[in-house]
Order: sequence, then structure tokens, then C-alpha cells
Amino acid sequence: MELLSGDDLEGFRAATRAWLEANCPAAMRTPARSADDDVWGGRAAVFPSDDARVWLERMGARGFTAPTWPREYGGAGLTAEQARVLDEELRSLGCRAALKSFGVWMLGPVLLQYGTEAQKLAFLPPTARGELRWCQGYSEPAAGSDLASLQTRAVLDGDAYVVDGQKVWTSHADKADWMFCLVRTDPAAPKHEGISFLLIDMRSPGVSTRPIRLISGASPFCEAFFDGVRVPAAQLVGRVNGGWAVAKALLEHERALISRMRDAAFGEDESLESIAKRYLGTVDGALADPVLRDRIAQASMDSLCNSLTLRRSAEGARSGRPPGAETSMFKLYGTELNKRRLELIVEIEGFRGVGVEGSEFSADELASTRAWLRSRANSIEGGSSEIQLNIIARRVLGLPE
Amino acid sequence: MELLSGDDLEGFRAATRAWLEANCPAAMRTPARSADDDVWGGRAAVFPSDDARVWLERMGARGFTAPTWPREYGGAGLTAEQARVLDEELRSLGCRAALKSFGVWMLGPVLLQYGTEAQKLAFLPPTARGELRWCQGYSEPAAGSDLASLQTRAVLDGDAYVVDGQKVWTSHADKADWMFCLVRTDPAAPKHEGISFLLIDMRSPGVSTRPIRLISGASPFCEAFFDGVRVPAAQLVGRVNGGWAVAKALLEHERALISRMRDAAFGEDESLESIAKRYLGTVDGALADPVLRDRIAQASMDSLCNSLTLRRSAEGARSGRPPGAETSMFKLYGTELNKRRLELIVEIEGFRGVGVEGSEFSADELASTRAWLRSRANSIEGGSSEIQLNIIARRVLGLPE
Amino acid sequence: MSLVLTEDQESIRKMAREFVQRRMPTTHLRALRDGADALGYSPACWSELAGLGVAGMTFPEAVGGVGLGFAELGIVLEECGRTLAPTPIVSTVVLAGGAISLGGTDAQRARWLPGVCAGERVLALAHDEGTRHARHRVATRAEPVAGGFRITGEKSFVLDGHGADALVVAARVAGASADRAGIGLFIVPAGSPGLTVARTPLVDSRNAARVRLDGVVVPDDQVLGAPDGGAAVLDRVLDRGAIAVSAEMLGGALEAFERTVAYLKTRRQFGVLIGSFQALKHRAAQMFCEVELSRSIVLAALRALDDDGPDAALLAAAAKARTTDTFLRVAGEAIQMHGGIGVTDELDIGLFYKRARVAAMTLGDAAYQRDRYARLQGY
Amino acid sequence: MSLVLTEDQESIRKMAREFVQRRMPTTHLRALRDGADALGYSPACWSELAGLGVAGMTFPEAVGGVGLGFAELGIVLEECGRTLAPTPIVSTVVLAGGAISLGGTDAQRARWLPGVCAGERVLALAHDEGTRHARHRVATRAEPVAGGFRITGEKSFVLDGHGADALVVAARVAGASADRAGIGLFIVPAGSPGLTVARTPLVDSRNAARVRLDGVVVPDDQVLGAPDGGAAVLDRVLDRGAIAVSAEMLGGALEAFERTVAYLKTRRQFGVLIGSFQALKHRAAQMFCEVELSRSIVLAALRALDDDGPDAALLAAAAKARTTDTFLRVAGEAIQMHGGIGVTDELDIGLFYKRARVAAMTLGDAAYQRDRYARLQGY
Repeated sequence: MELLSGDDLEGFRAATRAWLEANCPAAMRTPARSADDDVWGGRAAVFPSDDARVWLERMGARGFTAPTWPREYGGAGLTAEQARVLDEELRSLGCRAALKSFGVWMLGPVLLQYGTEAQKLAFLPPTARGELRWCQGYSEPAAGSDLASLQTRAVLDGDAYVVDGQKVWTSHADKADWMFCLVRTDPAAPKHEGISFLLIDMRSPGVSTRPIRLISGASPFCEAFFDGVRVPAAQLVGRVNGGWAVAKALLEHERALISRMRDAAFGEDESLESIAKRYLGTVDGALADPVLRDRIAQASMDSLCNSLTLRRSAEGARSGRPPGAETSMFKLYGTELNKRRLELIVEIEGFRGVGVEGSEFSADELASTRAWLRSRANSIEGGSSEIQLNIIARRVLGLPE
Repeated sequence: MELLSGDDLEGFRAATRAWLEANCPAAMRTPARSADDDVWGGRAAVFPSDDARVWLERMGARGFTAPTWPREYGGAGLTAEQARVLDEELRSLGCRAALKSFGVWMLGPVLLQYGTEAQKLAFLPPTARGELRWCQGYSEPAAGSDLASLQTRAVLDGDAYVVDGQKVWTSHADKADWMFCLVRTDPAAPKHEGISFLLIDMRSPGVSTRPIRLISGASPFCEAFFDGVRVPAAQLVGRVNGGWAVAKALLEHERALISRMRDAAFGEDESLESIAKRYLGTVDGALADPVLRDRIAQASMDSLCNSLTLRRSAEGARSGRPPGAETSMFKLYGTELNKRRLELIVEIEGFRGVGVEGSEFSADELASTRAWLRSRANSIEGGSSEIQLNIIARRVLGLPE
Repeated sequence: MSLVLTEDQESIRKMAREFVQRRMPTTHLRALRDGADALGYSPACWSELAGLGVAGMTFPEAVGGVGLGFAELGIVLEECGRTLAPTPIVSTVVLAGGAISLGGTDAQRARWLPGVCAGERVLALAHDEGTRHARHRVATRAEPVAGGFRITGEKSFVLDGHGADALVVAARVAGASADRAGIGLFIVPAGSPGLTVARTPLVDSRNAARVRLDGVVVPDDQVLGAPDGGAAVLDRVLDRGAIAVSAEMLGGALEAFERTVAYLKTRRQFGVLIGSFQALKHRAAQMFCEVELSRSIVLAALRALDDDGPDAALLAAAAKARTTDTFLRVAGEAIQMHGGIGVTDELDIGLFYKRARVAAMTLGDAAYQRDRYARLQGY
Repeated sequence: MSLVLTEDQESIRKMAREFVQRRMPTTHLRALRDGADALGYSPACWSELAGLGVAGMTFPEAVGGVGLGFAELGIVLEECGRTLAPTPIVSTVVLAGGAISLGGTDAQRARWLPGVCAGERVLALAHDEGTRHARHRVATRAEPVAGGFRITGEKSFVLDGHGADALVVAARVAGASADRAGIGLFIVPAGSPGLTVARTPLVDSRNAARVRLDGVVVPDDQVLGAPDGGAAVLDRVLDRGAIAVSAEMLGGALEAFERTVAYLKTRRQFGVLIGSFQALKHRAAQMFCEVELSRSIVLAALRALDDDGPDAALLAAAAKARTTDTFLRVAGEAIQMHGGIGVTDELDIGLFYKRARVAAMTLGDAAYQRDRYARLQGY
């Protein structure tokens, strides 16, 4: 493993590039065409192609699916700098993501911080290899923005917690193997102090799920029901009634994730101006609709400013300034930008931007319409824009309660 | 006075027009050039011309300065319909306002509702004739939006209240003869229940004023100080500690007044598009700057919608639906529209829109710059936009506290 | 002209509301959508509504109409907007029916309008081409042939086009693509040789179609007025259409707004009603103002149509621009304030959001209307 | 290129802040304004600031400069923006000095730049005409005469024009009014026959002048570069100017924002701190985001100048558009949130508001910059 031992970053870059060129199948170096090309792994993993399976196996074996995790937990033990180089090389070769995983993105970091050694060894390596697919059991019907008022109960009975209650807005609960879940273990305590963080096997008796249909027509979210589900006490992460700290740490990872996803999406998607040129036409080289052009330029500039702010924050983090509540800004602004962008695309496409099916619309048009409708949830899920504004006002600006 | 006896509205219109044509001096049928042409009356009245003095005397004698007040109190005893006809005829002949008066606009209506017979007889006729100039003693340094937390104290001492304290944002306090004023008469009561409404002669010993310079350079407002000022108890309006009801009634008149003023101003001023044509030029008949043109059209449409809403409200009132908290909407929207309009004018005029003095700018340019700066106070004075939003949310929409 | 409803108009509102809420609540739209209904509206409901006088409301009694005005029709449209009730009012009564009424011969009117008033015939105006509304951008050509015209071209976003018994087609007899002069209006019955109509299912589950005309021959007696002077009629019906859609959007905005305010008064988070959060209160109050402004301009525009006033075109532009901005804002805020359930298909709010976007584009969006308003005002 | 300040840059910030807060707080601007100062800035303060290396910061050591970059100058401008400190940095160092540095001969540079670096000479760029900025709209004519050019025309909004020792004048040698080709840059010393300079006092109490050139003769050795190829230099200094003004606006926005947040934490109404009102909190949080975005784009644009990167023009447009929108919004909100005292001359907030508006127009407002951004991106 000489590849990882060099502390010379350019050496690492060269070695990484060589490994990627040797190991990434050619088909995995083409852009993903749709969400159907995503690989989420799990016990019942569905691969769009054999190449996708091979690519995950190789990346997982190398620890590159969770590059900064220690190698004993399935990662590659990279420094943040090295991980950035890996990321750059993956982009530069146009490699598809080998694995999409809430386990890697969200659970992993908190398990590394709060988990027991046994938990880390049990859960992290298969998660990194894409063998376990996770979902997030946070929101409940009466606990949306006010997450801490959740009601799902877990009562200790011998060596297991008995869980009863309901979760909602659980991404892919119907396809996940395990859930990381917030439960109330002390109903008498102040609401933030009676919450624990549990890992639940979705095959456990008493667990059921039901997909929620969104306005976009898709059903990425589920309701999940727990009816006397027995969860071994060893699957508690952190201390009993200490789950809120774990939950908050995980939320920051989620917000950072959402910000990065939006930012990345801006780079990959067809630019607004390119779409606009096709649909609106140009006069003397300028878009034929000057008012829409002004708004397109504003959206484009704002996304440039947002990307630069993300970069500045990342650079600050590398020079020792931790990103704190400012992830709220990225969550807020990134999702609002994405909404604006998709709204503009629909306006640019005009009548062709509001089609729902049928051969009269192109696949791209139908996809952008669905994405536009889907984007309305961006400013609600993962902590609504209002919650982010509250966080910025209180924690960044120090305004009074 | 056959003029007023006819209940035939068209007969009243004809008679009114004839009277106006006979009595309005020719010079008073030209547009006012600036605020210097305004007639505010009062003991120390300053008239821009003899015609202005004659015009006020004739209108005052006819009761037309306060058309709907009963004739015994100096008004003309007109119905709302007749008053509208009078207003239309004044506009149609292009007559200048004979009198501007907070006494007529704001104090009069509440004195008619809450005043004693003696108070009405003492104050209303000279107010209608423009012999008394009033100012409004409401806001205090620590009681702006939260008006009810005012601190100016009035303690009964024999047959007079002794007033100590300070008012701020008092329009023309330095030029007014009298002030209608909110004072605290019971410091122990809940804050809304210890307030009384007093009329104070500004010549009383212990009263002093100091102008406040605004960002526009003008000083239309003053601070007013009360140091042991003795105010006869007979000058209390309404019941002791019952001043809040009087105050609120007056505020509604103020808001309605501000809305009407904005609306009227839109009709009289040069249109945005006319200014824009001069400064921006046109291409094929359209303003040369399409993005600014879009915003000008939006502002123009919004002011049209606002005028129509005022008209709808007035028609509703005539058919028996009282204007309630919706005056808050007019205050809010009218002032925001005025700010937008003046901001647009500055943008349209470009470099010429930000001049502060000197021969390099035209008088109109300098006036619009001052008006733009002055307009920033519109959404603060007379109840800030935030206060109006609170009122709409609570009283119109019924949202919880 | 008053902006306050008369007693008769209040009765019409009551009648319309009662009917729409009972026969065409939002579940009606859902049933049509989920059943993939081929028409996208219910002929039975339309027939009943016509029986109440709605289809003939703006037509004279001579052709089977009721002889009322747009003020009254606007009330019905507003009520339909509240439940997103799909009806062919805009396509059949306002646009195509209006064109035949304004520009047709007595024979044409006698042939088509009684059936419209009875709710038995559905018509559509095939005008727009390309991806957005533009008043005189007509590239479809009508060439003179013996005894008539041969029409070739393609139309998009034809409201109710696929269920219509006949289309009124705008086609160019002379001039360049954006000229006002040279546009003719032609009545093309469904099933005419060379006519292809394909429904384009939209997110609002309402009705629009793409229409292709491949050498469709229209005899002279199916030409509306002078074959190159259709723009006069077209302009008037497009103004009427914009105002009609505005009235419907007003209803949609009102309903979405009221449902949201009601939700703010019942949903609890952090131990309190979310309607007590000042940030949401202020946003709700701002929306209230916009909805009130929309109501005023819609009322004024409808009355201008009935008074045949010179400012109808200007008010049409202002009404469509204002209601478009308002409905889009209100529907967007409605989703956000409802939170998670706001983006589920189960809740109706998403239906209002989708309708807002499609209605926004119908007959010209807000920026289009501002451009038109400015041009009408001479700048 | 990093978006995080180096230690040296942090030292420069400390130095600049200390100087500006001590010598040019907002009372400095007030004193100049209320005393109707003829220049509008303090030569003494400028001399001191030059002594600290600010005037020569971006110039090479060969002409008396310090040899640092725009990243460093931007820090100083940001600090000046915080107190609205009037200095001739933009006019003298960035615009006119930059033009001489980029386009001048060795003799021209030697004649003017050492004085600039020493804070002894003030220069101005006379470019705009009419009522708003437009990059290549130059109607002022330069006719060839024996040994030079004769210039006739009128310039508006010439920053520091009335106090300048010399003007760099953009005049047209060939072409039509908006052509990029045919523009020349000419050095015109103050007092030249035919030159009239009149100060135009603006609401921000800073410096701008109208300049009239009535047959001013400029000898060949005072032409900057090719007499018809000045646009190449002009474009670069206008980009630099836009970025410099953006840096100053960032400082103004930061200061107005921070003062407002501080006020929200101290002002009480209804028995509580007004900063506890959620509607105000959300508005403050949104402003925070905009200020942070502004900071990022300003940092990136300044660095692009130092790296001489190909995207400097694009970043200039984005920086000026973003900081303009942000400063206007923040200053407007600052007034509103301060309430009554916000509109008094006594409080500084109004000064920030006035500066925001004038700075917005300087070298192109937000809409202008968006137009330019779109054009640079090819749409």
C-alpha cells in the first residue's frame, strides 16, 4: 500500500490517478443519465450494470468509498487534503460516484465520534463497502421543524429497547437495511434530554413502511411504523438520553452534505444560459428576452458567489477555522438557489416546461419539470429555511431568543 | 344656503362648481410649485400670497375646509357623497388645498366623537377656519412602535394637570399653536390603561421645542419638552385613563390620511414613464432600458391596483362596510409604493438623481432627491410597516399573538 | 362602474360556490387525473353548469345566452379557481365563442353559439405557437385556394383543443411572423382532413393540446370576418381571456391563502401555534395585501369589459400580471408554510402550486403583461 | 489563489483599521460636509495614508510604489468603507493612476506616478458622459491637430475631478458613440486652456465633478498609448475600479449591518429587545447571508486582478452587482430597523444609505453589471 504512505501530495495524486485509470471501468467514466444510475448498495442492492457493481467493489476494497475513515473501519485513512485530491481526480476522470450512502455521509462521522469500538467494527466496514443501506429516522408527524418534540418511545425491557411509534420523511425507508433513529427514552425529562439514538434493523418484527407520494410524482420518502419492535440495547449510540447531541452533530453533517450536493449539481447540470439560448433565442448575441436574461444572470452570479463562499469556508476550515453554524447558511442559500434555478428553467422552457408525460415533451423537459417540483421540498427537508434562519440569527448573530 | 339644502347630488355639484368658480382666485387654480406654497394656518400663519389668504378665508367661511363637520362646529355639514363631489370639483378646477391641517384631518374627527360640547365649540370652528394649527404629541424616545409605553406624566393638581416629559417626531411642533398629546395619568395601571388624551397650548410656560434634522436635510419634526407645564383639566378629551381608545381612533384617521395622500400624490406628480422617457430615451417607442422598464411598469401597475383598492374600500364604506384594520394595509402599501417610486426616479435620473445642491442640477432633480430621502421615513412614521403587518396579521387574519 | 358586488352578483356567487363546492371540489380534479380521463373535464358537470346559465352568461339571448356580463362570469371563474374545477369556460365561452360572437356572421353565430350556451359544444382557440404566448406571432399560413383557404402549421398549448368540436385557428394570410396585419381566424371542425390534435398532459392536470394543420382546407363560409383582419377580434378575445384567467387565479390564490392561514392557526411546533411566529405572520400579512390588490384589479378589469371601456386592454395586462405574481407567491408560500405535508400529493396545496405555474403561462406571463402594459401606455 | 487572508494581509487590515478609525471616523466625513470643504477629502489624511504605503500599494517600486497587490488595497478600501472615509484611492490610484501605469510610456509614468505614490498628486479619470455609466459610450471628440489633439466634449460624475492635478480623459478619435474602437486616453493637466471643472455636490458628500472640454489641446506626448486604442486600458481600469468600489461597498455593508445587529440587541420596545422579534431576526439572517456572499466575490475578484486571470472582468461584474444589491438592501434595512432615529441626520446610518446609492451608480449599477456579465458569458 505504498500509495497511501507517501505524505507528498503530488505523489499521492499521481498514484491515485494511476489506480483510478486502471480500476474505473470505462462505462463508469460517462455522466450518469438519471437517478436510475445511482448505486445505493445494501443487502438488496440493485446495480444498473455489472460495471457499476465492479466499480463499487473495487472502490470499497480500496476504502475510497469512505476515504477519511480509518482503515480498520473500512476507510482509506486519508487526510482531508488527500481526500480532496482523490475527489479532484475522480472529477477530472469523470468517474461516477461508486456509492451513494446516508451511512457514509451522515451516520459514519457520528459513529466515529460517539460509537463504541464494537459498533464501529460491526457497522462501519460493511457500510463503507456498500453492503448496508441506511435510512434516517428523525421527523415525526408532530415533530417536523420542532424535531425535539418527537414521540416515538423506546422502553428498556431486559437487554432490549421496545420501540413504538411512527417516523415520517424517511428517505428510502422501504429499501434500507437499517435505520439510525431518534427515540424518546425518558418522557418525563425536558424534551431535549429524554432522547436517545438507536440503530434499528429494518427486518425486525414490527417494522413496516409506506411510501409517501410527492407533488413531483416520485416517492423518495416513507412513513415508517414501529409496533413493539425489540432493539438490542447494544445498538444504542452515545449515552441513554444523550441522543440530542448525537442528533445535532448528524444534522450538521446533513446540512453540509446538502450544500455540497447543490453546489456540485450546479457544476454538472446544463447551464441556465445554455438552456435559455435554445428556448429563447438570441438577438445580437444576447438572449432575446432581456428581462429574463437579467434574472438568469443574477441567478448565475449568485450561484458563483455561493460556490466561492463554500470554497472560502473550506479553506478556512483547513486553516483551522471550524465551519459552525454557517452550514445553516449553506443549507439555506443552496436550496433557495436550487429552487430559483429550477423555477427559471421552467419559465425558460415555457409551455414545454410544464409537461407531465407523453411523447410531446422531451425526456429532458419532463425531467426538469419533475426536478422543479421536487425542489420545493429542498427548503423544507433537512431543517426548513425558517429553522436555518433561526439558527443563523441565534448562533451566528447572537440575537436574543 | 340653498346650495346645501338640495339633496339632489347633481344640483349640489352645479352649485358647488359655480361657487368655486366665483370664489377661487385664479392663482389658486395653478399647481402648487413646492411645499412653500402650502397653507398651514395658525396664529402665526404665513401665507405665500394674498390670494392664498383670501382663498382660505372664503373656504373657511363656507365650511369647506372641514366639509363633513356639522355647521355649528365650523364645517359645511355635507354628507360623504357631497364631500366627494366637492372634492371632485376642487380637483376638476385644479384648486389648491386652501388649508393643510392636522387639526382638521386627525383631531377633528376624534373630538367630534369624544369631545365635550364645550371642547367642540371652543376648538373646532377656529381649527376649520385655519386659525389654530395643531401638532401631534404621541411618540417618545422610548416609545416608538410601542407607543403605549409612553412616559410623559400628567399629575392632577387642583384644576390642572402638571405635565412633565418629552415627545419626539412631533411634526411642526415649533410652528404649532396647540398639541393633542398622550400622557400617562396612572403609572400604576397596565400600560394601555393609564393613558389620557390632553390638549396643550404650546405657549404655556414650560413648553419648549427643538427641530430634528433628517437625512433629507429638512426638519419637519421636533422634539418637544414639558417641564411642569400646567394644563387645565377641561382640556382632557374622553375620560381620565381612557386616552388609548381616543389615541387608536386618531391613529386610524392618520393612517387613512397617509394612504390618501400617497394616492393623491401619484395622480399629481409627473408619471414615472414620463420621467423615464426623458432620461433613458426610447427605441422603437419602448424605453431604452428594458429591465428598468419592467420595474417601472410593475410599480405603475401596483399603484393602479392600490388606487383601485382604495376606491373599492371607499365604495364599500358608502355601502355600509366600515374600513377597519384595512387602513393598515393602505398605510403599509401606500408608503412602500411611494418609496419604490422615488427609488426608481433616482435610478432613472442616474448621476443627476443624487445631487444635493448647486446649479449643475435642475430644481426638479434636487427636489426628487430630497423627496427620495424623505420617503425613507414614510414606512416608519405613523406606525411602522412592521406595526401595520402586526395589525393585519392579528386583526384581519386573526393569527394568534 | 362599481367595485362592490350588487345583490344579484352576490346571488350568483352563492349559486356558483354551492355548485362548485358540491360537484367539483378538488377531489373532482383528482378523480379525473388519477383515472387518466381522456377529456380532463366532466361533460356532465359542464352541462349542469351550462344549465345554470354559466355557458351563456356573456352571450345575448338571441343565440341562447343569458345576456349578463363578464362581471358575473368572473365570479363563477373565481369560484372555480377555488376548487381548481376544470371547465371549458375559458376555451369555449371566452376565447373561441367570444371570437365567433365578435367576428362571426349571423350564420356562423347561429351555427355554433346556441350549442355553446347549452353546454353541448366545446370550442378552442388555436393561436399560440412555440413555447410561450405572443399576441401576433403567427407563422401558420393560410393560402387562398378555390372557395377557401388551405392552412398549414402547428399550434401549441391549445386549451381544451383535444376535446373541442371545432377550433378557431389563427393563421397568416399575409405579412411576417409578428405582424398584426394579415392574421385571419378560421373555424376548423374537429375531424377535418389534415387536422391532428394531441393532448399534452400538463402538471396542472388540465387541458392543453398540440394541434397540427397539414393543408387543412377551410371553406370561405368558415372564415371569421375579413381573412386578413382577424387581429381586431383576436386582440379583444385575448384581453378577455387574460382577464378570465386572472379571475380564476384570484380564486386559486384566495383559496390557497385561506387554507394556509387556517393551517397557521392549527399546526403546532415548539409547543405553540406556528401562526404565532412573527416571521410567518408578516409574510401572511404581505400576502393578504397582494391578494386584496389582485381582487381590485380583477374586479376593475371585468367591469371594463362590460363597459366596453377603452382601458380594457390595459387593465387586462395589469390584472394578469398582478394575479400571476400573487398566485405564484401565495402558492409557493403555502407549500413552504405547510412544511413537509405541503409537498405531498395527498394535500391539495401542491395542486394549487401546479395550477399557478400553468395559469401563469397561459395567455402571457407577468413579464409579458408588463411589456404589453408599458407598450399600451406608450413607453 | 486563496480566499483566506494571509498573516501579512491581516496585518495590513489591522494597520488600516487602526488608522481609519482614529483619523477618519464618520465624524471626519461630517466635518468636511458641514464645513462645506472645497475638496471633499483631507489632503493631510491622504498624505498620511500614502505614507503608510496605501497610495503606492499596487504600483511597482520603480515608480515609488510598494509592489503589493489589489488584495491588499481591497482590505484598505474595505476599512475605509466602514467609516465612509473619503480618499482619492479609486480616482487616483485605481482609475487614472492605473491607466497611466498600464498604458503610459516610461516618461509618462515617471512624470506622474511617483507623485501619486507619495500622496502628493491627485488624478481623475474623466470618462462617463450623460446620466449613467456606459463602458464605451464616448461622444467627446479628439481631433488631430499639429503635434497633438484638440478635445471637445463634456464629462459627468468625474470622481475627484475638481481637486485633481490632472485628468485622464477618454475621447473619441474615430468611430460612433458606443464603439469600442476609436477611443483614446489623454492626460490633461488641471488649468489647461479650455478646461472647466465644476464640482457636483452629491448626497454622499463625496467627490464628483462635471468637466467641460472646449477645444483643449493635448500634445502628442500626453496621449496614453495609441490614440485610437485606449479601450484596452480603459476596460482594465474600469474592471479594477468596479472591484475597488465593491471592496469599499463591502466595508460599508458590513458596518451598517453590524451596527444594526448591535442596535437590535440593545433597543427595547414592548418590553423586550427588538432583536427578539422573529421577523427582524429572519431579515437579519438573510442579510448576513448576502454579506457573506459579497465578501467571497470581492475576495475572489481582488485576487483575480493580482493573478491577472482571464476571469477578472467577469468577477468584476459579479462583485459590483452583488455588493451593490447587498449594500442597498442592508442600508435600507438598517434605516427601517433603527426606526425614527434611522432617518435623522444625527445617526450615521443615513450616511451609509446615501453612500450606498451613489456607490451603486459608480461605474455601473447592478443591472448594468448583470448585462455585462451576461455578455461576457456569451448570452
